[in-house]
Amino acid sequence: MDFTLTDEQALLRDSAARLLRDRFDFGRRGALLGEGGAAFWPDIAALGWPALGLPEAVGGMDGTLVDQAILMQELGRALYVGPYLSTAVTSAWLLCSVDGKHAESLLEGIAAGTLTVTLAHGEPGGRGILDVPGTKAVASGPDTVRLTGRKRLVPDAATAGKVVVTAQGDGGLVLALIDPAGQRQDYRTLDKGFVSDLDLDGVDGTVLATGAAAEVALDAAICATLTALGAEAVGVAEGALQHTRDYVAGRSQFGRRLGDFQVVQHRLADMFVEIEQLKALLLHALSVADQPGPDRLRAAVGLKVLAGDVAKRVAGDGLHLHGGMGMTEEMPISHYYRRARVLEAQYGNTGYFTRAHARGLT
Amino acid sequence: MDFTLTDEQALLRDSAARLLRDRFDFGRRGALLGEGGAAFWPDIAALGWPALGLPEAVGGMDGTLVDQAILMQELGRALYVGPYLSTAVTSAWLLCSVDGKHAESLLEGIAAGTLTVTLAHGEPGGRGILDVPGTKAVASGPDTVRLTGRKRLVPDAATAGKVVVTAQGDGGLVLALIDPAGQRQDYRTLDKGFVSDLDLDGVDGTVLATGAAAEVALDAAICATLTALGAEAVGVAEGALQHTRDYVAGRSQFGRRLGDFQVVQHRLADMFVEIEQLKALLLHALSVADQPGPDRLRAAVGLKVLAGDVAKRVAGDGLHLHGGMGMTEEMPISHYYRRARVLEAQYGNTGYFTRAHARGLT
Amino acid sequence: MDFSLTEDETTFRAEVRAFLQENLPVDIARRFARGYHPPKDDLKRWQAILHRKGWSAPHWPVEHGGPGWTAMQQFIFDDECALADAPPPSPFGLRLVGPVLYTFGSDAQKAEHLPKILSGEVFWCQGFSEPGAGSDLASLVTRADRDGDHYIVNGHKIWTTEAHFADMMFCLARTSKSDRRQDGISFLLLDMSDAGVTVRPIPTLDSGHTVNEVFLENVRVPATDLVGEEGRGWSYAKFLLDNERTFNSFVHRSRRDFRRMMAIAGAEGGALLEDPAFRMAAARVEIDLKALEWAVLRMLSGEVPDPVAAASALKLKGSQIQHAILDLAAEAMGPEMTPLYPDPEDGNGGALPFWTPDEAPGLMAQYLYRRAGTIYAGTSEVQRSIIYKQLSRG
Amino acid sequence: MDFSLTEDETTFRAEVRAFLQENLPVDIARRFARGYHPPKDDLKRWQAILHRKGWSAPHWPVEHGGPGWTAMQQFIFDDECALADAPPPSPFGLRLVGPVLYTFGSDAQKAEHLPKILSGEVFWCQGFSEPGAGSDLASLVTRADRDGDHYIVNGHKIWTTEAHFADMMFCLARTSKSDRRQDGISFLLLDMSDAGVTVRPIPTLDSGHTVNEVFLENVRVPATDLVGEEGRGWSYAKFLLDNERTFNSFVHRSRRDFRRMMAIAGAEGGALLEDPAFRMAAARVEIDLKALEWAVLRMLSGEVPDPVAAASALKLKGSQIQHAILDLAAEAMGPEMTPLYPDPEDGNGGALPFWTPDEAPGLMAQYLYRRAGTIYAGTSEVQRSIIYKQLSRG
Repeated sequence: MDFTLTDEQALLRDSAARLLRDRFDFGRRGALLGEGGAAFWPDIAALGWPALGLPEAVGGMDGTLVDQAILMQELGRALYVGPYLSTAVTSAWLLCSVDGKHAESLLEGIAAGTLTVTLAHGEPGGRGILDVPGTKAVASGPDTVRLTGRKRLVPDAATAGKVVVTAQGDGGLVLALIDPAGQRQDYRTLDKGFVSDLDLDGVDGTVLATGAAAEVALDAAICATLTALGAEAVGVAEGALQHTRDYVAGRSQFGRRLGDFQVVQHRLADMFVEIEQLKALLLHALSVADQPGPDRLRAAVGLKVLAGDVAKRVAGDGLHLHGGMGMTEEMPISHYYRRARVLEAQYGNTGYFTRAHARGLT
Repeated sequence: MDFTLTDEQALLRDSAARLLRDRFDFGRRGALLGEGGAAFWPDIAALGWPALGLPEAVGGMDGTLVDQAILMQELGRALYVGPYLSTAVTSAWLLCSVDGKHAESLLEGIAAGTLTVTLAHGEPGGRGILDVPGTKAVASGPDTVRLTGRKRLVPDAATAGKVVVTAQGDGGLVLALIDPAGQRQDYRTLDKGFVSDLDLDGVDGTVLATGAAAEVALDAAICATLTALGAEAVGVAEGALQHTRDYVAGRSQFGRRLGDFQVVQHRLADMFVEIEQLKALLLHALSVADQPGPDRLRAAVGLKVLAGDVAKRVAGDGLHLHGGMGMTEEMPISHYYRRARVLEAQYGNTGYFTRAHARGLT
Repeated sequence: MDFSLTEDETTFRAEVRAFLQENLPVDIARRFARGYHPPKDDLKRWQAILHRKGWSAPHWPVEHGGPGWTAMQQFIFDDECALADAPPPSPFGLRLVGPVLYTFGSDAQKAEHLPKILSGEVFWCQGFSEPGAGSDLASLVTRADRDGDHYIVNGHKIWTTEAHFADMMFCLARTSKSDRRQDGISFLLLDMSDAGVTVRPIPTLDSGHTVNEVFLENVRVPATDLVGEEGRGWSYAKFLLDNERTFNSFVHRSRRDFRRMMAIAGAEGGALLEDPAFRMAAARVEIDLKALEWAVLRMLSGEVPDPVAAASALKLKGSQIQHAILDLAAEAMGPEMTPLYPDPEDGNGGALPFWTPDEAPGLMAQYLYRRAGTIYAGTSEVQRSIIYKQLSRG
Repeated sequence: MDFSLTEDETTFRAEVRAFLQENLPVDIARRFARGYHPPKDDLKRWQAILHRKGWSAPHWPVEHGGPGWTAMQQFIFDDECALADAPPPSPFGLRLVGPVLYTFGSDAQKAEHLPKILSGEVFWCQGFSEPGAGSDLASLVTRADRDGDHYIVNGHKIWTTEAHFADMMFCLARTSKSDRRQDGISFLLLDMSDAGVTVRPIPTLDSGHTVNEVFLENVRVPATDLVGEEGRGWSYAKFLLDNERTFNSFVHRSRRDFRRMMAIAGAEGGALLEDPAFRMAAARVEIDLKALEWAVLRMLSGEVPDPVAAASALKLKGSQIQHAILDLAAEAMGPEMTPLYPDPEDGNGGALPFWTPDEAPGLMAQYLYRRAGTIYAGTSEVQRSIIYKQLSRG
């Protein structure tokens, strides 16, 4: 084992951090996010980040989930909002596990930075990404299905070029490709993310995969998504810790800097300890990222549990240590906290994934 | 509502505290407990404490569970070990709910301080006091049953004059009275308490109550026991806090008194907060103590949950704040901790009672 | 000890409940139940209704317009109001400045302000905190310089809840320099419509508008609006803050929130409410909440050996329990907690997403806003220090 | 990054496992599995077996008798030993004083002591803590006064684990006065059979005998038993403590304890193991434990930006996880955790109660003894202060 970053990985980390600092700094972030979900995408596409985890055959850079995790960590630290996760992680891992020309041409678009794709999987009343979809798929042509159902909290659908829908067909799970037009409502999450509801009322979709093949592809997408979220959580928590450390170093109460109070110091230390744990578990999940099977899913699920807990706790402690100032829109910590709070609940909350993990406990 | 102690109650509290300080101080405690479980009982009997909660008709003082709780609190603070709870609370409340001359004469003995009685209810593999007993009772005479089964962790049976056994008969629950002789093994608990296993291999017992009447009596005993344990936990936790406060005020590290460190101060404050909560919930349980029914049981169960948690946490924090010294037999805190740790598990642990409480949640 | 409610108290609870049923406007209750901050108009209407009944200031002495209730009656009243989703009146007039005025104010001040506080005609806000003086209030720098029969007030207040709709502000300002930071501070009443008062909203993490900055530039305050003696404002502020702390257990609101949390967990087939682990977590919080309720009753009964430490304990534990309940509610809501829902009661708020669960809007706005529970009115750290100070004496 | 175990490492694990299966005496493993402190004879026998194989000091350099393993091999070895219930060797010789001696000791000291540490012939104990110097080690007062070619040592050491069966002690004593408390301290080796050495047991809350007080009265220590330079003992002690901290994650033991906890919960029909809430709590701890395992691997790989803070984090989190696992085990045991069970392996311990569950004896002895996990080798508070110091630099 060797946990050293390769030169390329170190370069990726540093250049990502630099770009985000320069072009997506906290001052500019609000404005960029007001413009819409993909406002910052051209920058990301220009750097080739969407191609990072894709095979060379489709124009990708043949990277691994490790590379994507390095990037997600920096995106988390910068409180990035946009379709990187949904397109370059969730959809890309799904499409890479699917055979056929459709998937290939979609991957080429993603790698080129000209196409964003999202997965429409969650449904109203659903608890998380491991749920079985209730949307129905009925064959409507040699290569198409008619889809009926409701998709909820679909990330980045407003700006996506294509949407992959999960549904139940006669032969089990169906992955079908649709255009994101139609009955769609776009809205925002607490952390300024972009999500949509899709009302699928007999929409025709192109079949990407069915049955066992579809399950394999969905499993790959789920594992990659949860692991990348874990990496993002590391960045979010580290960002929250750093902002808090700097704040308490500058802020005075009762004639002393907040950072001089022992209880403040020790709380920061606890935040550090939690982050160390999360970083370590991320390594575990990455270590099995290219080995499909129950161990990979179990590692990804465990990581999501810890990521949600740690991000929520660290950002919550940071918020508290900021006192009243932390409650304002103006302070980055309030945004770290909201991102952490949403991250914990996205794709299934800590309770949901702890239950899933507990089922496999032996 | 009026939570002021009556003059009699304040007198009881003060005189109990004084007697325990004088005769059951920490230095003498070890020796007294080496002598056997009832070594301190003559002092207690002489003061009439066993008569406290009993009706005047049997020679009691017509007190209530409030009076017994006041005493239990002081017993907890003094780390008392002995048959007060098993005799004067558990057995007395059970016997007061049972008709007939047997119960009356037993109560007279208890009130006079000449008899200790214990309830043999728990069994091997059992999880707590709400379990249904597996011991069998078969009629063997007009007023007697033959008992077959195993009783585990029976408190103070080694010194008890009589034992009330719970068992299953044809008509449901049976409460039967036996002598504590026979197949018995005595041993100690971690907190120096006295317990016994009873191997009932066809022992004859006198029937005290059966069926619904037995259930009512057992319910009274359970509620009183759990509530009194809650009161004891208050005393244990307060004692642990006080010893810890005094210790950190005297002990120096890094050139400062331990009590000057903010993290130490705040941890003591948290201990105080937990105790305040427990004291308040004890009032709630006491407020319904003489009203049989599901609300009383629910209050007693909730109190046991909080009592176990608070005693364990407060004594554990106190232990930690004592540093290495806390690990020694010599320091009272190590005994508070063991008492707290046993109290949490006795009659069913926090998980057991939280499950029971959760079942009734609406 | 006597645990029984008097017959009066049982009757009283029924009376309050009946009154609320008949008089609390359903639209006000519905809006408040959502969890968003109540609009001024709701607060005003509801207080006027209470005032007509003589119930607008439960904790005030009879001579100043209070109903003459016992502490237990006040507890019952607050409890019934919370369970009926009646918005608690804005605290700044009734809970905070009112008692200061009837205790330390001049006859003229009493005559002018108390009736309008009772009736809800005049809304107040509190000008204590400043950018450099949060938990450490004594480091405030706002100045009030005497100029004839006026003070000229200059300063910058922050975290001023409801300043955007308040008519009056009570504030602390320095009237003289002193070695002891607590000295030389005065307690002034100030008209928000005065020249030189500028209110700027502080957008908060719940995406709502509740708190503000208030800039005071050469605001002329008549000397008759000084409360008590010049330079003794710190002691009046301490009196006020001690009053405030006693009432910061959040117990009534938390009882209501617990009920709402259980409703969320029971919605949609009650999947989570049937989950044994969730039930255990909820049971554990219910036990804490019951203990908190009795801790408040104990406080009201006056039977606590150390009321200062006990009040801090209530605030500390109360804010923890509040968080624990809202955390369970968020857990029960699952991924549906993540959207930024517009207030369905606010015509300008925009459309709700398709398939929004009934209980979802407002939950997270409330959740995020209540994060301040461990900060305002003395952070948890300040409370712990108060408690230790008391403990180390004992 | 490369996550794959080398082929060597996979082979190595199999080799260690096979060796343990063949060579670990079953009675030693059975005794150790109980959770009581292992008797000296077990430690001695087992270390002799390891020594014959050349495996008694995995972390020592080859030139001093180590096997030349990588950090990863050491991890695998410790892990397999824990899973096989092999008692870890007494740390005082191998983990603590050994590295000090081969780094700072004289040739004569190396030649005399290292072989006997390797073989387990000589047992050591650590004379650092004193009644007035626990976490704050620099305030120690034991004196070593030079007298010709000897030091005369006087002092009172406390918390001396295994002193009652140790042959040698390494200790800190003041050889001169100095303004800086850390100066003037020397690092001495001392024969426990010397005149003037008195060992008195400290009965601990687990009712076992592990730690002691050691009284040193005019003990004559040859000057050749001074390690390194006089007065520089503090730096050697810091070297030793830093080594110790790195290894205090308790990860291997906790993995074993987790397995035992699951066995307890699954016993008697697995009532608790089937309980969803208990399973969730266990799953949550398993996740923490897995993270801890990878945190140790990360540390071993040398890829941590701040190894000082990371080592403190491992100690802090490791002790928390250890408690959490033992708490779950106690919960699983139910009321059966309350008796003071005699060690069934100890002929003089007395009879077990009727119907004692197999897994019960030893659990609480271990539980209570391990409460010291947050205290020794730097309390959790000391670790947090170390971490903050590093953080505030970064």
